[in-house]
Amino acid sequence: MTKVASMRDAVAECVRDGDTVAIEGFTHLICFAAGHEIIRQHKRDLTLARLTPDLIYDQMVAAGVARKLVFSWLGNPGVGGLHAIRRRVEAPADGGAFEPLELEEYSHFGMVGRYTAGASNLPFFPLRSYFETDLPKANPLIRPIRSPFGEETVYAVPPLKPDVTIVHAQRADAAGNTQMWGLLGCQKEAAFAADRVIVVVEELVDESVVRADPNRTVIPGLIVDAVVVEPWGAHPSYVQGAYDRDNHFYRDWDAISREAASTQQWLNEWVYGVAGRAEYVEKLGAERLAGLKPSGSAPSGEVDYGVYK
Amino acid sequence: MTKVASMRDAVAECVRDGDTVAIEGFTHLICFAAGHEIIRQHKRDLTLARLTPDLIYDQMVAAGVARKLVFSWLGNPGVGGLHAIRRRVEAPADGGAFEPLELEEYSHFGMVGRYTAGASNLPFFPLRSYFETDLPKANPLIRPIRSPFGEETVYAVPPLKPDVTIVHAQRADAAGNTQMWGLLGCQKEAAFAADRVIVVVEELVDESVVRADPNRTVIPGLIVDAVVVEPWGAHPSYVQGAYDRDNHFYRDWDAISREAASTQQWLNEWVYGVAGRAEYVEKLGAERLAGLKPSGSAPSGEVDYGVYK
Amino acid sequence: MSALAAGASGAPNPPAFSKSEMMIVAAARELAGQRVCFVGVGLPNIAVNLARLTVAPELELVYESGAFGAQPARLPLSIGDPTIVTGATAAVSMFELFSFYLQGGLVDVGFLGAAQIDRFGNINSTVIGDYDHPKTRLPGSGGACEIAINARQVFVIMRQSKRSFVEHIDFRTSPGNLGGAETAARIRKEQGWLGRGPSVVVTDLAIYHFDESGEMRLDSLHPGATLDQVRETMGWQPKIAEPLATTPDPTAEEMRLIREVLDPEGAYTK
Amino acid sequence: MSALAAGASGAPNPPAFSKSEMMIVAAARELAGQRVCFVGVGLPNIAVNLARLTVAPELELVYESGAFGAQPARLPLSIGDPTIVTGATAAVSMFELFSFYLQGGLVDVGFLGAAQIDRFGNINSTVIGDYDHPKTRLPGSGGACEIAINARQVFVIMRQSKRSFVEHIDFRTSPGNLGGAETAARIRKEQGWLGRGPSVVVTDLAIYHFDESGEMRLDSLHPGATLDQVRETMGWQPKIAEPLATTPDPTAEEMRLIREVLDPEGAYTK
Repeated sequence: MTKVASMRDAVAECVRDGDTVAIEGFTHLICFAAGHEIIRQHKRDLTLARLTPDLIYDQMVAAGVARKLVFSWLGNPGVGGLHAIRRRVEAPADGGAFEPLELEEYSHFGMVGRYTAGASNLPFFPLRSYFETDLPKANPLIRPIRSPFGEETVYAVPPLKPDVTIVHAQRADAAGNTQMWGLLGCQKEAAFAADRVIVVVEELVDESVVRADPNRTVIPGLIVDAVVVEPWGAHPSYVQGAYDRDNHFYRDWDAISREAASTQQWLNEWVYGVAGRAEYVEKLGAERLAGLKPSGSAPSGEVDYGVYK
Repeated sequence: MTKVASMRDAVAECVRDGDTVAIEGFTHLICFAAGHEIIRQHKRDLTLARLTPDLIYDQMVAAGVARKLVFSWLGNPGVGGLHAIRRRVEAPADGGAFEPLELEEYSHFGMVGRYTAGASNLPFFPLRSYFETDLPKANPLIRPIRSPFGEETVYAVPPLKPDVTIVHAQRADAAGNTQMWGLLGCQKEAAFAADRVIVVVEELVDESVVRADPNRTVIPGLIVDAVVVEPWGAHPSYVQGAYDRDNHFYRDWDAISREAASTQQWLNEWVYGVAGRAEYVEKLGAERLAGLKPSGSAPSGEVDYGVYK
Repeated sequence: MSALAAGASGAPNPPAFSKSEMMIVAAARELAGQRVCFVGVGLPNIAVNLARLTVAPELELVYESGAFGAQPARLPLSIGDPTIVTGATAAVSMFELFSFYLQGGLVDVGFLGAAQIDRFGNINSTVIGDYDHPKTRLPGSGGACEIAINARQVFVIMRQSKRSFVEHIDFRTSPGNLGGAETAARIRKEQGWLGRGPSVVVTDLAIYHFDESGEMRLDSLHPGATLDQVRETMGWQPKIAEPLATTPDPTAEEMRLIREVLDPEGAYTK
Repeated sequence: MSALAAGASGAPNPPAFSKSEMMIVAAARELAGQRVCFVGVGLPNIAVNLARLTVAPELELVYESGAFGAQPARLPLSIGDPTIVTGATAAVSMFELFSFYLQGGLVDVGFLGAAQIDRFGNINSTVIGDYDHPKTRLPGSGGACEIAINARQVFVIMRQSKRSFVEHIDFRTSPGNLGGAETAARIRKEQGWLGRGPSVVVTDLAIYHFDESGEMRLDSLHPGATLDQVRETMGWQPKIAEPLATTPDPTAEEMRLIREVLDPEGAYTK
C-alpha cells in the first residue's frame, strides 16, 4: 500500500489548525518545502517545536501560522538573530501589529530528551542539565527529580509528543521506510514521538533498496502517514550527498527579514507566489542549483549482509 | 597510534581479578574468543554482566572465573537451561563442590537501561517495566520513582559501568573506530558505559574504509583500549555476512554441560588445550567452517556522502 | 508430544496432527486482524510466521533481537538468526526496540510463554520455589516483564499441566490482570500503560480468553481434548463458555505450511 | 574590529593582526595538551581548527551537530556543514552525542561564547533584561547549559565590554563557579558532575584564568592592549596576576594558517 502523496495533500490531511508541529533536522535536512506549504494553506495557531527554529520558523512566524515556539536555540547560525520572531518577542505590548509569541525554552539536550520521552511513552526524561541555572525558573516544566540511588538530584523534562512531525531524508520506499545519512539530528526521536509523520524525500526508491541495508533505516514505514517526493525540498538547508547548504541565502535572510514589509514581500514572491516546490526550484534557476551540487562523489562502500538459506 | 594487540595481551592488560566484565552481543557477535582467553588466564572473582549469559558465561562459570552474574535471561536459546550455572544456583548448600553464584537479575530493557545510564553518567534510568511484579522484591536495586509531571510512578534501574566491556564486530581500524551491521544489541551502550573497552574484529581495515561511511561507526576509537583481530572469534555465535550461528554446537552443549566432569573435559580440550582462537579454528576443521559460511552475498549497496570543497 | 489426534470435524481426509501443531495453528488464527507482532523465542516464532502466510498477510514482525519487517529465507531457528536481518526493512539497537517500538506502544500483540500462569493471566518465568533457594531456576524475564506491560495485548502460548496452571504462581515475572480486571484496568490507566494485558491463552488442549472479571475462560477445546483432561491439568476450576466450542482442525494448507515450509525438520513440532 | 596592532615582541617582520585574530590564536594555544574538544558555532570553530594544525595535532573534534573525527575539506562555515561529515570517523544522533559523548564525560574541553559573564564565569546567553519582557532576546542555551555542566573544563571566548563583563548577569544560562570555588566544587561533587567548570576566558584584549577562589584573574594582556582598556571594559575590578604577562604575538605560521588555510574570506576575522 503506497503512502506517496503530494505535499499539498499530505499537509492538508496531516496538519490541522492548533497542532503542535515539529519540522526537525539539525542544520541538515530541514524541510523548507513543507513549511512553505503550511504557510500557503494558511494554517493557524500552530505550536512549532524545533531545537533551532532557524529560518524556516522565522518565515512561518512571519506568515502568522504560529502562536508558540518550543525550542532550544533561537538564531540564524553564524549570521545573527531571527528578526521576524524577535519582532514578536521583544515588542509584544507596544507593537500593535504583532501578536505576542509564546516561548517555551529548553536546552538542546532537553529538547532531545523531550522527544525521546515522547517516543518512549515515558512520563519524563532525566538529564544533568539545568542545575544552578535560571532555566527552571523561566520554564516551570523543567523540574528537579531526586535519584532513588544516593543523593544526586537531576532535572526532568516532560515528553514532547507532536501532533505532526515532518522529516526530510535522502530516500524512502512507498511504504515510508526511510533512510538517511549524514547528520541525524533527532529526526528519529521526533518521528517516533509524533502522532502523525510526513516523510519528505529527495528520491523514492524500491523497497529492495531499503531492504538491502536494514541498518541504514532510520524511520520505519510503520509510523509514517505520508511520503512526499520533493527534490530540493530542504533548500536552503542541505542534503548530504545531494546538495550543499545555501549559505548565501542564510546571509540574505538577515537583510530581508529586518523589516516586516520586506519579509512579507519575500513571502509573496517565494512562498505565496509559487504553486509548490517544483516552481520554487525552477525560480531558483539552474545556475544557482548547479553551484550547490557537491564537487564530487564520496561513496560509502558496500558491506555484505550474507544470504542465509 | 595503533591499538592492535593480541588477545592474550589485551585480556592480560584490561581484565583484572574482581572486575565487572561485560561481553555483550544479543545472539549476534558474542565474543567467545575473549571468554576463552579469560578462562585460560585464570581470572578470578569476576562479576559477569550480559543480557543473556548464553553458553559463553556457562563456560566461564564452569571454569571458575565468576562469583556473580548480572543478567536478564538465563538460558540456552531454543535448547534449554544453562547447566553449569544452574549447578551453582540450585544447589548452593548441599553441593560442596560448587560455590554459590550470586545473581542480580533484571529484564532485558532493565539491562539496556542500566548500560544507557552508565554510558550517560545518569544516576538512574527510568522505565515502565517491573510495576506489579516480584522483580523489585528480588532485586532491591530496582526502585520506584515518581514522575514530577502527574501521578505516574515508573521504575528506575541504577547505572551499570563495567570495568571492561568486550565487543565483537565485523571491522575496525587500528585506532579502534569500529563498524558493525546486523543486530546491534546493546554493544554501543555497554562500550560507552565501560572504563576499558576491547574490540575484537573479524577484519582490520584501513581508516579510509571507516571514514567512507561514518554513519556505520558504532564505537569510536576514542573509548577503545585494544583492537584484537580474531577471525571466527564469535563462534559458535555468528557474524552477519561472515558466518552463521553454529546451532549444532548450541544443542551439543546441552549434553556436554549436563555433568561437571564432561564440562571440564570439554574445557580441557577446547579452551585450555588450545593456545588461542587460531588453534581452536584449526581444530574445528575446514568442513565445519565451510558449512557455516553464508550461501551467498547480500550487498548493502552504496550511498554517496558527496565531496564538499 | 507425539500423540496424534484424528481430525474430529468430519472433513474428508483430515490430516493427522500433533498437539503441538494444533497449538501453533490455534495461536496463528488468533492473530487475524493484527498488525504488529513482537516475536519472542520458541513457539511464537513459528506461530507468527504461520499467521503471516494464512490469516494475517499484513502482519509485521518485530523480533525481540531488533529486526523489523523480516523476510526470512528459512524458518529462523532463533530470534537472533542472521536470516531475519538480511532483507529486513530495519535492524535497530535494543535501546530503540524496547524504548520506541515496545514501550512506545507500536506493538499490537506480544507473545509470552510461561512456566506458571494463574487464572488472571499473571505469569511466572523466573523460579519454581523460593527465589533465594529455588527448586528450579528458570530463565527469568528476558523481555517478558515489559512485553506484558507495554504490548497492546498479550497472547500466551504454553502447554498446560497441574504444575503450570496454578492457583498461586511462585513469582510474578509479568503482570496479567493482577487480582482481577477492575484493579488491573485501574492500575494500567493510572500508570499510563499502553497495554491492555492478556487477551488469549492457547495451550495444547484448548483456547482461553479473559472474561469481564479478568479471569481466564475456557472457550474452545482442541479436537480430541476433553473437559476432564482440561480439569486434570489445571490448579483451579475453570470458567467454561456456554456453548463450549471445538477448535476447528488444522486445514490441509496449514499443515502443509508447517511441515513443508516452516518447520520441515520438526524442530518446533516434535 | 579592524584595528591592527603592531607586533610587540620585537620579532623581525612581525605580521600585523587584528584583535579577532589575536583572540583566535590565544584560544588555540590554550588547547595545547587537550584531547577531545566540543565544537560549537562561531569563533570556537576556527580556534579549534587552528589548534589542530599547531599546538594540538592529536585534538579530536566533536561537533555539536554529531560529527566526530571530522576532516573537513574546507573550513566549515557552520557546525552543520556537510564537509564535516564526509570523511569523518563517525556521524551520530544528537541523543548519542549529548548522552554518551558530552554527559558521559568524554569531552575534555567545551567552548562557550557569551553575551554576559560575571567574575565567577557564570554565563548568560538567553536575554538582556527581564526574561518575560526582554530588552534583547538572545539565542538561548542551545547546548551551552549542558556543556558548562558536563565538559571536563570550559573555555570561554568572547569580546569584552562593560555590557558583557558584568557584576550581575541578567540570566544564568550556564553555571560557572557559581558564587565561588568552594560552593561550585561542593555542588559539582555532590551532584556527580564530571565537569570542573570554567578554566579560561579569552577576549579580544586579554587572557584570564580562574584562581583558587573561583574568580577570574587577568593573566595576560594581548599586545597593544592596556590595563586601562581592560578596566574600562569590565563591570568589576579584576584581580591581576603578578607579574602580568603579555600574550606573545601570533606567529607568522599562525597568521598564514588563519588567512590562507582556515579563513581566506575573513568570515571569522573581519
